[in-house]
Amino acid sequence: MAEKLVGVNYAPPDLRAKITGRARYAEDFRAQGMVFMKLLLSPMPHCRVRGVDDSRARRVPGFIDIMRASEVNQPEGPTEAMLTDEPKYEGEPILAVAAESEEACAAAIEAIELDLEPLPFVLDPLQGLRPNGPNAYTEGNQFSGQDGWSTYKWTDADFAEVDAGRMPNPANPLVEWTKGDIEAGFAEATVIIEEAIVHQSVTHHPMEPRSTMAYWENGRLHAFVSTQSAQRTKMGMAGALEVDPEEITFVSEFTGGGFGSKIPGHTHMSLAPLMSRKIGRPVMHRVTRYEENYIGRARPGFQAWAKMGFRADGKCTAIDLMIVQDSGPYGAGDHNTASNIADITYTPGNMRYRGFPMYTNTPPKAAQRGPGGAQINGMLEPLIDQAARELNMDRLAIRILNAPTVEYGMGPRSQRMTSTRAKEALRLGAELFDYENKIQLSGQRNGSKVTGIGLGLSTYTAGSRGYDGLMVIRPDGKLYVYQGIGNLGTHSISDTARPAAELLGLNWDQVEIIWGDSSRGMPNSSVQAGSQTTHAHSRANYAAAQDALRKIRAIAARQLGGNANQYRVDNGRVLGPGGSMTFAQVAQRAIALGGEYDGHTLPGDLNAATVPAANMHVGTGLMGVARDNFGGEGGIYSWLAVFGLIELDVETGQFETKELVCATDVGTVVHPRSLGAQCYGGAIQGMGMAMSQRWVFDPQYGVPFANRLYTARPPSIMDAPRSMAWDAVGIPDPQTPTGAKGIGEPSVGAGSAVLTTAIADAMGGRCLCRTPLTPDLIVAELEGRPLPFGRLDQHVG
Amino acid sequence: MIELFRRDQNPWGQDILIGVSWDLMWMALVLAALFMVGHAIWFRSRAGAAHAAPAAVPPGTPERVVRHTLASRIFHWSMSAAMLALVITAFVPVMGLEIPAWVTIHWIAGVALIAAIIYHIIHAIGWQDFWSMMNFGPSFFRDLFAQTKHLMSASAPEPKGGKYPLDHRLYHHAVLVFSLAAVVTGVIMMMRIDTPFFAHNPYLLTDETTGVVFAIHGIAGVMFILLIASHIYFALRPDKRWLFWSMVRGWISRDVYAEHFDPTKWKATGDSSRPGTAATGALADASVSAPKEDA
Amino acid sequence: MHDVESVGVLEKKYSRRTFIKGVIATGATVSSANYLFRGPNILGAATLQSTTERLLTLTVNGQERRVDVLPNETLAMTLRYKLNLTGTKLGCDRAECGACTVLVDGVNQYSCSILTHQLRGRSVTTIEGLENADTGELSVVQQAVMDEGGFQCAFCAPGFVMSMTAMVANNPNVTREEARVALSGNLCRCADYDKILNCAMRAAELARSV
Amino acid sequence: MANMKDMIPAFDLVQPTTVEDAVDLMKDAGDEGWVLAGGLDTFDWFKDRIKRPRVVIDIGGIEEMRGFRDEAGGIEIGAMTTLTEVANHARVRSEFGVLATAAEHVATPQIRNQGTLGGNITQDTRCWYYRSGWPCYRAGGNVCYASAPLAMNREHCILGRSRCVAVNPSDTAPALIALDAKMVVQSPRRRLYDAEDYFIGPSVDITRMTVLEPGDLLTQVFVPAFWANSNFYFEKVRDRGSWDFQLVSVAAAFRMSGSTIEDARIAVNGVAPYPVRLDAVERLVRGEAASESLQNAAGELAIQGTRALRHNDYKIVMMRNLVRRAVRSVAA
Repeated sequence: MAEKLVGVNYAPPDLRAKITGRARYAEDFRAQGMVFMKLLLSPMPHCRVRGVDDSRARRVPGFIDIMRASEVNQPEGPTEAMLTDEPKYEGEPILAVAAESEEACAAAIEAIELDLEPLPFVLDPLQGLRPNGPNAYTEGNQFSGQDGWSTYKWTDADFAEVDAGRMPNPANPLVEWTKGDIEAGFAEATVIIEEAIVHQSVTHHPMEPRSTMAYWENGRLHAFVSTQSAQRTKMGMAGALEVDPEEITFVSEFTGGGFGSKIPGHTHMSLAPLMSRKIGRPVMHRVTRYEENYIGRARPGFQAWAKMGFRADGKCTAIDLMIVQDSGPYGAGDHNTASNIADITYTPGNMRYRGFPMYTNTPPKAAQRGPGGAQINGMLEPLIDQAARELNMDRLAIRILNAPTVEYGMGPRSQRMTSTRAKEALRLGAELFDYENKIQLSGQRNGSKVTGIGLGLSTYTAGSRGYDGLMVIRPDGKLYVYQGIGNLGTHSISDTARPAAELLGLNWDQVEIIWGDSSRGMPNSSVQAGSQTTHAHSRANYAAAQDALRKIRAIAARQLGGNANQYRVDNGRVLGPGGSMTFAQVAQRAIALGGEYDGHTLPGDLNAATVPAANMHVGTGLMGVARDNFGGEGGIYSWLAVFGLIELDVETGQFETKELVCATDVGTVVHPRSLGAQCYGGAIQGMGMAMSQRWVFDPQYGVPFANRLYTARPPSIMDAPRSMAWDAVGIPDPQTPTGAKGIGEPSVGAGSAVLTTAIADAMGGRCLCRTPLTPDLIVAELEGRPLPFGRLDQHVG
Repeated sequence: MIELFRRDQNPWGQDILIGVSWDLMWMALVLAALFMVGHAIWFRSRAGAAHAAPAAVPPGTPERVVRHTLASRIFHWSMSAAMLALVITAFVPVMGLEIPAWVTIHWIAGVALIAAIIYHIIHAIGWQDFWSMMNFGPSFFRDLFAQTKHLMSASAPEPKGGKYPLDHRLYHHAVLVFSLAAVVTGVIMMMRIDTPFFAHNPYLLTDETTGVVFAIHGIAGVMFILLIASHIYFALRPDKRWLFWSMVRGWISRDVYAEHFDPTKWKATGDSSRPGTAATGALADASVSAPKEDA
Repeated sequence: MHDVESVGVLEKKYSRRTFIKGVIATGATVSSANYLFRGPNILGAATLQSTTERLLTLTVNGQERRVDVLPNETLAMTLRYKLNLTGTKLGCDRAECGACTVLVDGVNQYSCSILTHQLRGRSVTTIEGLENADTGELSVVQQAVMDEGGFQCAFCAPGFVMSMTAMVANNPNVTREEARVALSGNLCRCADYDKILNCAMRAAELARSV
Repeated sequence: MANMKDMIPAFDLVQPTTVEDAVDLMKDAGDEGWVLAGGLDTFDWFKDRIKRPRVVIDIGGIEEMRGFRDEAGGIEIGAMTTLTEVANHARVRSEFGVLATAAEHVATPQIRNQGTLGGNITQDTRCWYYRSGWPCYRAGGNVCYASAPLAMNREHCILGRSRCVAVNPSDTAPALIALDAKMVVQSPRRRLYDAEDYFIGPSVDITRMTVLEPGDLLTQVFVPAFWANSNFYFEKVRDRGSWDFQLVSVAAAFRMSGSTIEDARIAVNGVAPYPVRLDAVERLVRGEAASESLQNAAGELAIQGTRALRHNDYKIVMMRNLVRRAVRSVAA
């Protein structure tokens, strides 16, 4: 029997390279004659470049050339360009300089004299809504493709409500949806909880800054890129450079994290190729951490009001949610997702959502692991506890009661899910955490330390459908799986091949994963985001494996006689009534047969992008290639229930997370260790958001100060929980052949929730309802000191 | 190369003025020293120069002619103390010698100076010969001409003036201009530090305007190095020492009055509050008349 | 003799009192010879030649490497761009992430925050130097990571592995809590800290059994 | 001139091997010189291209500035001794535990492996306005950005402000004050400073954190035996368990006679531009037992005269609580 691959731990095939220094990330590539490129970043949060005097720069020894905004595509409306003459945030790239060395780049950039006209800027989106508040763009603060720019403001009366601590009722919300009857919902409620909420923006700060190296050779671009996705990023780069994708050799073997900031690559990855084309030399664009802070994206912050009604039995009957979102200069969609996730997590049946995405002159926002969901789960969970407290209900019971089943439809269109095991996850987690006993410790004081129990529920998308799988069994008897997805550390490149390999009855050492280099063939793939990949590409590879299996059996039947269906595969052999063949023999046979067997003919429904990839391997062995036609209906969402115990020191406001327990619904578990790592890692990221990571601007000059790691404060190993445990419900998703869903996203909101609820619990139920919950805020609250800033102020700390 | 101003980049990378260069302080000190040495040499070279004969003293001129009332002396000395404190706290730290809490001393001295100035203005307008000091009419230019002539030519005697001779008036006006400049800019600067008077706010003015304010304050301060140095120099010079004593005691002797003043322009009065002035000791008289002998 | 020329700017600036021409002229002997000469002792006179001759011999992963190094060059830059040892990563270049951690005489340090010229006479070990060059055998720490399936994106991994290497060398009986402290100078944004600690404990276990 | 960061501008490097030569080189270099010790503060300035010395004097090769020397009256620690060495040194651990503990709380292991005791106490403030290269008072300009009405000053001072509101970031400084250590400064004249006098506030010189002027070199730290084996307390409150500077820290030494505090030295950091010795609190607790009322009185006395900026009111209560806890540590 071949080994079992699904649900079994293994060392990913790229691990050895990662710990011996052989793994090459974008900045590790070199080319003959390589020169460097650096960016000149805007010193002002909003300005117009009136003039650039580069005469002194051009005399710097080693200087090669400058690239200006006029040389790159300038899209209309609030869309990011690679370089701009009207920077919308402090740190936006104005121009790029190439020189023989980085030192020369730096010296040349310093020698450039800029003539800048400062323009009004807005940092706090709520300030931008004030009647005479500043706008992020000179043209206004709202943009639509049809009507162009306009200006949207609230009234003084609205702000009187805001200033009085109430939810305002502004006219013409920018986004609005309702479901059910919200009035009736609140009328039915015994308890109504209403809070104003602030969630800060958080820079992604993946470990690897988004460096790029590029050169052109005989009209062909060779690009070495830091990106989450691979094949899709290649397509994006081809679009940005207006070249044929097949004229790009795209390399992204390893990526040092992205968390949503490098999904289809990123805007500035195309600068090195452009500069290289301009100067005819290989160009290394080494992005520094400082630059990463600016061009590296951030999660949008929220200023929100939530009103939730609960029946006497604890059932949530209505949610009225309103979010003002810091969209940065180029927009973000988090708030919409947040509204849907609030609905699906607490199943009120009656809900109104009003959204106000506001452009600001702060670094650009983008999806960050659980975008929208992480913010809203982290911020609403303490409100659930407030309701439980007022109703004198158990905190777990109220969550189980309100958690959805598969019957509940999400959002205004009541979208149904393929599977929903939220209640099961909560029960599993409670068992693992020993909730019954641990909850007794809540509020217990030991010296200056108080125990707080945190719990929360979080969900996010976990799959997508319709991509292509490509694999070849070569005459060496091994299965070569060609992956078009990226390799940002989630182990998807190998995890998604395991169900396929298992289907083909192969041991893991008979499987080779090919990834990260488009010259070796990348089938049409999903972007590596939204926790889609485990679902999407275990399906796509499964489809390709089914195709391969069909062909193997057909060849066996042809060769050995009998009915193809009577043949089975095991240990790299196909066996059946006529005897057996090795895969090596099958591969040779496939090459001899040609046609569909070795890829000479391809299925007609393949994506156009897969065809060239498949063509690279025509005739090399038995090809399994197929589109994921498994179909399915409804959204694919995974769930994470989280439990935690903290000890809060009431004299210092510091706390230590003693325990963390994650229980997840991800359908079938493909790779347990990796799943656990996703649960913990995401949770700790969420905890970092809740407790330390920040986003601070000087209001006078609009300049961010949390612009490096020690001021941005991502969580360190000392901040991680002292003990951690996880488990999975393990009920397969019925709509996917592998049963597996993704998990990356929901863990972030869960981690945030476990701290926001635990801290509130340790503080006797008081919800500060803002993040990050740093020692200063906690100790000030405990000592009854006034908040040093406005209740809804953003970007402070 | 001496730099006149200090410039820097504001947080947006724009070039801004932040104040005067401290090279100017050293320059002022050097200039003050050069002036003193130059003046001493010049004065010696004019040893045999013409002198106007002592004026005929009108009958009834008291033995002790009151030159500075107690009120104006109090003003003068309190202002001097404030000025000295200001200049010392301003420049000594720049020279590298530490004065703990110099900013606090500086602004308190500044406030004292402002108080003294306000007192002085009221007192001058209400009780002193304000208009003779502020006279910029034809006589001012006549005096200016005569004084210039005296400086240019050894044969032209120093013209005699009223109570406030031209050089005193010019000095006063210079002090007035620079102290007002220093005070006005100083008050604006106080908004950037912790004082009981203002809510601290560095952003009331733009970066560039702030730089101009600091530069004016700095220029005024540097000018005070020159003014104070020359003032002390003259006060200590033997030929002018009577002036110093007059600011200490308030009066000058009849002889000094006759020698240095034109009784038609300044009608001498005695100290009505002290009828016995004539009986003051000989030592004082000797001191007062000493310049005459030296000269 | 290339005395005055090779001394360049420094010669003019400090006058001959502060260094020794003989040392500079003899080049290769400088690092050991400076104690032999009278007058002010300057460690590594090659530094004094920095404006012209910057060749330096570094011991990296047990090998002597001759390399041309600027006075203002950090070890991370020398490793990555001069010696092509790209396993050492630059995550922040500010001693704030630990991805660039290497061993200097067995002690873990941030290679982004040390000048290469400060390493004269010292031995540097990078991630590339852990594997047995002849047998390909992994070090105990590397083996532990393989056993435990450590790391996600692994951009931090070289740094963590170097810190773990120093840690197990110092104390193979390390507790999980001590390991946490020993590794607290390395940041993992994937926050795979639990698995990293598993690797650390496994590494200590392997180290004890060696 | 456009903004650029992350590349160290060129400089000449000199590597003296004796204190005498170092001081000599420093004198020659004058304002254009820069002393490189552990480099953690230095490279930050260099990489931000804000400080651009022409000459860097690397004192890492001066053996006489490294290590420990047992002396009759105490222990002398070379300024270039690394923080790891300080934290691990047997005698420091056993007799002057507060210093070892403070050294253990500095940043991260790698920083402690490289950072030196001298560098830790002599380092510059981390006020982010100042460190961003803004022309503030401390940088020779004419404004304090951090104390503007809406400025971000959560990590700034509550005591000792004088135009500048920055704080001293050192962990070991308060411990050395609690131990009544002496700083040995060579320039080339050799001077001794009491630890608390080594640090100066902006009212004395707004551009410096310590008495060191260009040409001065801190060579040794002498820890007298007087406070050896006292009851020590050290605590540092910070946002993250690693890397971060203190929000507020406290270091204290108590000489006990039974349950009575015979003598005490207490210092806090993170609250002023210099580490603050709490003489008044020391006087208060002397001769008393560390009862709850004494703990509270000590805390209240400690925060007298504090004044918050917009965002740092919390430091007042944090400082009070830490002083309380320090006294509580010797409660019966």
